[in-house]
Amino acid sequence: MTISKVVLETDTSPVTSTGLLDELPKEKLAWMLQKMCETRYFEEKAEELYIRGQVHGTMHLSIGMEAASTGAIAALRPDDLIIHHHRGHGHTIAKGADITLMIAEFLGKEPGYCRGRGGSMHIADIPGGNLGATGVVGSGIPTSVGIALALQMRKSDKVLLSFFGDGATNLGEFHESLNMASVWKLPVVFLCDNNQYGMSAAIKKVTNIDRLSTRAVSYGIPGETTDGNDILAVYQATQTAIDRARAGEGPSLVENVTYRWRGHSKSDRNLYRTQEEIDDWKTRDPIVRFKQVLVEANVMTDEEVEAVDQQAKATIDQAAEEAVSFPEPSPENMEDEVYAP
Amino acid sequence: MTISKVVLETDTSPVTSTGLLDELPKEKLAWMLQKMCETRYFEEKAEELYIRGQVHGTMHLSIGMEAASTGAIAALRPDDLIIHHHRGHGHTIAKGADITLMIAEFLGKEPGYCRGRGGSMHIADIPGGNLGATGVVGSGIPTSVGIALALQMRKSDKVLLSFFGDGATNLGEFHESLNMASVWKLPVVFLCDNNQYGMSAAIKKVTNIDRLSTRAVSYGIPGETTDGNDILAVYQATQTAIDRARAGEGPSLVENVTYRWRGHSKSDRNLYRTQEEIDDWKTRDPIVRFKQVLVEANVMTDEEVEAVDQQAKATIDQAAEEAVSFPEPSPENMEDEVYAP
Amino acid sequence: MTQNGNREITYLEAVREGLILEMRQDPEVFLLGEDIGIYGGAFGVTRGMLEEFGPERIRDTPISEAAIAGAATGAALMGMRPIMEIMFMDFLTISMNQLVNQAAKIRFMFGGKASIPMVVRAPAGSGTGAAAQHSQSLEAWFIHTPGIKVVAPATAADAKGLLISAIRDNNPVIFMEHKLLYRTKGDVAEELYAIPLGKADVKREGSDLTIVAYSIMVPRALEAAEQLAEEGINIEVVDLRTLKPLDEKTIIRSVSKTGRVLIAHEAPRTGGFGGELAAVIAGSEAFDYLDAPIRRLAGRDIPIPYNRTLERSTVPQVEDIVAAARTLAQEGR
Amino acid sequence: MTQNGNREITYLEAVREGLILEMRQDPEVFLLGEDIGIYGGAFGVTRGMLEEFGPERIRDTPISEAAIAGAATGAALMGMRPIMEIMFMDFLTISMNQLVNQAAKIRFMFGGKASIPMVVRAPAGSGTGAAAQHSQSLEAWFIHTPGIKVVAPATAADAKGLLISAIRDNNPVIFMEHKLLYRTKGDVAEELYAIPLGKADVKREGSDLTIVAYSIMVPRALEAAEQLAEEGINIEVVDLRTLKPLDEKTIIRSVSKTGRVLIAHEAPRTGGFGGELAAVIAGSEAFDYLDAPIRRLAGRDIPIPYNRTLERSTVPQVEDIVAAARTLAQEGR
Ligand SMILES: Cc1ncc(C[n+]2csc(CCOP(=O)(O)OP(=O)(O)O)c2C)c(N)n1
Ligand SMILES: Cc1ncc(C[n+]2csc(CCOP(=O)(O)OP(=O)(O)O)c2C)c(N)n1
Ligand SMILES: [Mg+2]
Ligand SMILES: [Mg+2]
Repeated sequence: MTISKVVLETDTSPVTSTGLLDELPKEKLAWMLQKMCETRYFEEKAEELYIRGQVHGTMHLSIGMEAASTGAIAALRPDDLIIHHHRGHGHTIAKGADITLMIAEFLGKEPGYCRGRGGSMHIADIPGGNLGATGVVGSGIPTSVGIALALQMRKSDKVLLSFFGDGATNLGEFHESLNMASVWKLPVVFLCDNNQYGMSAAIKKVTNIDRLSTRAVSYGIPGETTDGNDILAVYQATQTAIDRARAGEGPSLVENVTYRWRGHSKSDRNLYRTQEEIDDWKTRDPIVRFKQVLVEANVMTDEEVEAVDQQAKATIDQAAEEAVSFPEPSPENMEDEVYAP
Repeated sequence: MTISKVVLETDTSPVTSTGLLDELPKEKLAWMLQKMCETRYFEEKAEELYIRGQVHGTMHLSIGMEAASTGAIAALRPDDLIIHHHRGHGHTIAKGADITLMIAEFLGKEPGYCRGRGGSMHIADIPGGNLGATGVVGSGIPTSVGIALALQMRKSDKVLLSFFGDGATNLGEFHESLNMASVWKLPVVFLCDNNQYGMSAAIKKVTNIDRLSTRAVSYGIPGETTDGNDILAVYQATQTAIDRARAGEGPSLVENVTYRWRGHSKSDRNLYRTQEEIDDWKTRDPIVRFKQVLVEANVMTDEEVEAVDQQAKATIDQAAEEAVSFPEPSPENMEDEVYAP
Repeated sequence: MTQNGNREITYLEAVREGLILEMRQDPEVFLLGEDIGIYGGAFGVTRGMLEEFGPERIRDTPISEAAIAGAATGAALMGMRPIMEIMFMDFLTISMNQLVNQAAKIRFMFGGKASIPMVVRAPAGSGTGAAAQHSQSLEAWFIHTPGIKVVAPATAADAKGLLISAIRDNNPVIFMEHKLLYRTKGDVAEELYAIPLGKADVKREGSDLTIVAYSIMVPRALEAAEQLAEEGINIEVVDLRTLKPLDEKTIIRSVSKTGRVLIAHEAPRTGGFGGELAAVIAGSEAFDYLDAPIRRLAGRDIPIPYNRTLERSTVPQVEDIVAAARTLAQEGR
Repeated sequence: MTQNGNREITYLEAVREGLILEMRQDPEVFLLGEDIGIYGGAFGVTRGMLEEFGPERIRDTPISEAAIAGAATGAALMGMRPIMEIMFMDFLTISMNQLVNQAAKIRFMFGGKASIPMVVRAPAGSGTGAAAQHSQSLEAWFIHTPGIKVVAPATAADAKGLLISAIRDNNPVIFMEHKLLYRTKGDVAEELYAIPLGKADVKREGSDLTIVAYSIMVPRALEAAEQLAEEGINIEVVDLRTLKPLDEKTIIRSVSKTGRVLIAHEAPRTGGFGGELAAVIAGSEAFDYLDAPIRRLAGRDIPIPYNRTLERSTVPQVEDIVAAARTLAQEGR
């Protein structure tokens, strides 16, 4: 009789990613800081607009998670693609979106990215390689199989980053998609922004495993878990996976462990976690941390770092001011928009 | 950075499960042989009826897979439960169904298990603990989560065996269900009858892993793979998993590697596999093998073994003869059957 | 306390009260769904219930809508009475296989030898700026699925009484709760009571025109009726309450009386329940009493847009009902 | 070769021919689905295509209906023209989220800045003894989903020409193929041709009564019409071919002419497409020409049973159409 048992071996050697500071040009590092700061200020502005009653609808803030979105996208080529989800402002900004048009969409304005039809949960910038955010948890994952398939069939050397949360890994679509992408060796990297909660559900309570990257073994693909508040670690793990995808060796699963400071959305009373936990994670601010790394490694001075930060704030303020003044869409003839000619 | 790798530990030590031959009473072993033989003769009879044009509909034969169905169910208590799938004749027989009523259902007769409404793909015997076969691949798996949940909530010590094929492990419902069952520590054993093909799709081509039991790792539950043509190996692996489930420790995934001799269904021209492969697997007939084991271990004599075999044949012949004469259902008032009062 | 000894509570509170009262008296009833425990549900319906009933019966699940539906189906097959909460009706797209191929069919397919007593609580509808994937009204799919019942209450009192009946029903019941109704208030008796499924309710009597409505369209129709009353148009509002099985009798009686009928729903017009209703009326004896064509007022055939003005324009508002009813009241045949 | 230089081929061969011809001339078209390669598809539609087009474009998939639909959606979003084959329409229950929340809505939700040119080939219908989970006709769900088109050809020639148009269409199109039609034969031109979506076809002219039908109901209606012709009842058969967008004009013209209409479909009556059709007719100018109530003949409101007699009794057969049309032809208004 043969009985096979499956055993998990975890490699926790303290590989650091700070070597990247020498490899990456200063402009690139400054750009990474800039995108993180823009994301943070964008989220704060969104919250402010919301509280001021200027937004009809919902929103999901990613404050505290900026290293995961920016770090992964920083490893892409500009012509590569992303697809993402309801908590997607950071990905959209890192992919180079026009922030004025983002805020315009959030405010439901005609010049917004989706002409006010989509809102915060559905920002897409197709010419910019951002194939859009989806609001049904996990639903972008099967779509990403098709995007990557098209890349492969057309013999493109572009790669797709497919973002989703920890909660999404419990959906069937996650499973079907990772298996299919693996079997077809598609040029996609699956990026799990593990902020440790899906609404109120601690991932530890809705799965029975320590690391979501473990699930890669079900598909015979590499799985990695990073400190998702360390932008360089995220960059490095994603880069490795992108290289593999671009080389035609197929997908990987990268899990970036991070934390969301704000509630899930506005209805959240934060009863499922302690204030201490939140405060503790606030001490691990990925932006503060990256600034320190840059300054300590003498890549940038304190002043340079603060200049980037303040420039980001100015960008957001300006964008919001402009977007607020944009015109509203008209409800007429929307029937003509449903089908492509 | 943390990287998780999964390693397969295969125990190929010639530990045989033949130790079970001493443990299990002779009646039990003879019963196991009987159910395997009944399954085989049932399938041959079904095929014959089909070829003779007496059946309107489809059917899926499990000839060659009798050790997987009988071996697993043999490890159950009589009051335990099963739920299974389109290739489910063997499970139904092993769970103690009245074979006349099974054939009656296959023939679409009123006294059949489902009054001719279900057919071969949907035989259920609820009082007998057989909660039915489902024809949509994998669809019984989520249902089994609920069955096991009811057992747990009612503090029953019964256990559920949930059967499905190799192809079903690529469905999202498999993933969602195994995770949920694991998180809730439900009393269910997931049994994959891996006959190595889902229709024409070799499981090796539609997954990128060597053993489907590897997927257990994604749910933090035990996963085992057996030689599914060795009924004692199947029995033993299932028994271990049942014990665990009954003890409240939660589900397991047991994969029994076997082979179907016949085509997937009647439309199959067997173009996706070689005749040599089929012939090779025929030399590994699980029934022949179990007979040999029983005789060589002096549990039964050649004559006793053949008597069981012939009795099984007689049971099937008699059942078929009776069932053919049963009345047809009437199409009247079926609207009244759709909703429970 | 109101005149009849009832209290004014919200629709949301009425749903919660129905759940609580039935759970207190039937230990086989339990809830499962995402974030229904400590979070209290995305809309707060189950708030406080975890404390009373514990995590076994107020059961938080992973984000796994297929398995949630399967878990409910399986538990129901075993004779329990699960109530699954789907966070937004739109996500029933993920549960369809379990609901349609398993829950709805198991009884018939197994020769009537099993039943599936379960409830699917589904917050539906637009109006919250949640856009195309969080605002749908998918009742038409389920009405078309033999084996499933569909309930869509419009008032707090109905929500409570119909929910009790849905829980006690021995079949899968889709229980639609409109998100915009959650905060509306109504007179609700404190005790446990059941309103039978399959019975419509004439929410307003009138002689000139019948509006057949359900869910959010009922309060809107009532408001429209008030406005038109000032113009001397006397409108009867039939609240279907249960969409399947349908109370054809009440509809036919009303339409035969008024001779004019406007059907109103939020879901897109094409293929919506309005077509079925129109066909039922046209095929009934009420047809002979019709003084004008049967009219449908429904959602536009577009996904729900995000922007508030666009969103509002997508589904019938009070003013749309007023306009349509006014025109129809003047139409000849 | 027939008189007009065409050949007689089966509906199944016509579908295959449509696929092959379009794939030959457009490299962006490809097929994906279960067992469509060496197996040739569960019904044999794609038999032989692997040899010509290779495994990249005749792409076998795992049993993963959600991911198949997602793969098609994503590839379409990139501008390719995927054709997904679902083995049985019943399994679209697993694809619903991708089809309804992604494929159908992406264009609108993203402000019209994307399109999803894909086809979903879906063998539908009963008659093969495959029971409740393998025999459904789910068109009503998709007709009710803004963003999706629905096509349901009844003849070999239409199947080929409509499939070509569906492939070239820039939107998600559900292409229903009735399993019992696969072996029916018809006159089909050899070359590549397209029949535009959204155009019904009067398959038989008549003066006394219109039967509005699609898919398997068309040949059955035609046979019924032949039988009734012997009784002097002269029937017009309108084959819708495309269910969404609907060719209201042709229906209205025919009904206005005959003054009587019978709507026939296989799917269960309640909530079926027949309701929509009845409402469209009742709301149109044809209403004034009606000499009798609009009648629907549809499937029974039950899951499809296995036994052949039961199964047959569940959906309208030729004799049912004959009986219903005969009664209606004599009915007054
Ligand atoms: C299929 C589905 N189920 C439930 C929801 C409601 N919902 C929106 S976000 C969310 C939590 C998602 O968690 P995760 O994937 O970890 O992403 P996060 O919100 O933490 O970024 C839930 C349950 C949804 N949108 N889609
Ligand atoms: C969801 C779904 N997809 C496709 C089918 C068609 N089909 C029936 S059985 C089968 C193969 C199933 O393979 P497996 O799970 O290995 O079971 P086996 O038939 O080998 O016993 C397929 C594709 C189906 N019934 N359900
Ligand atoms: Mg999360
Ligand atoms: Mg198999």
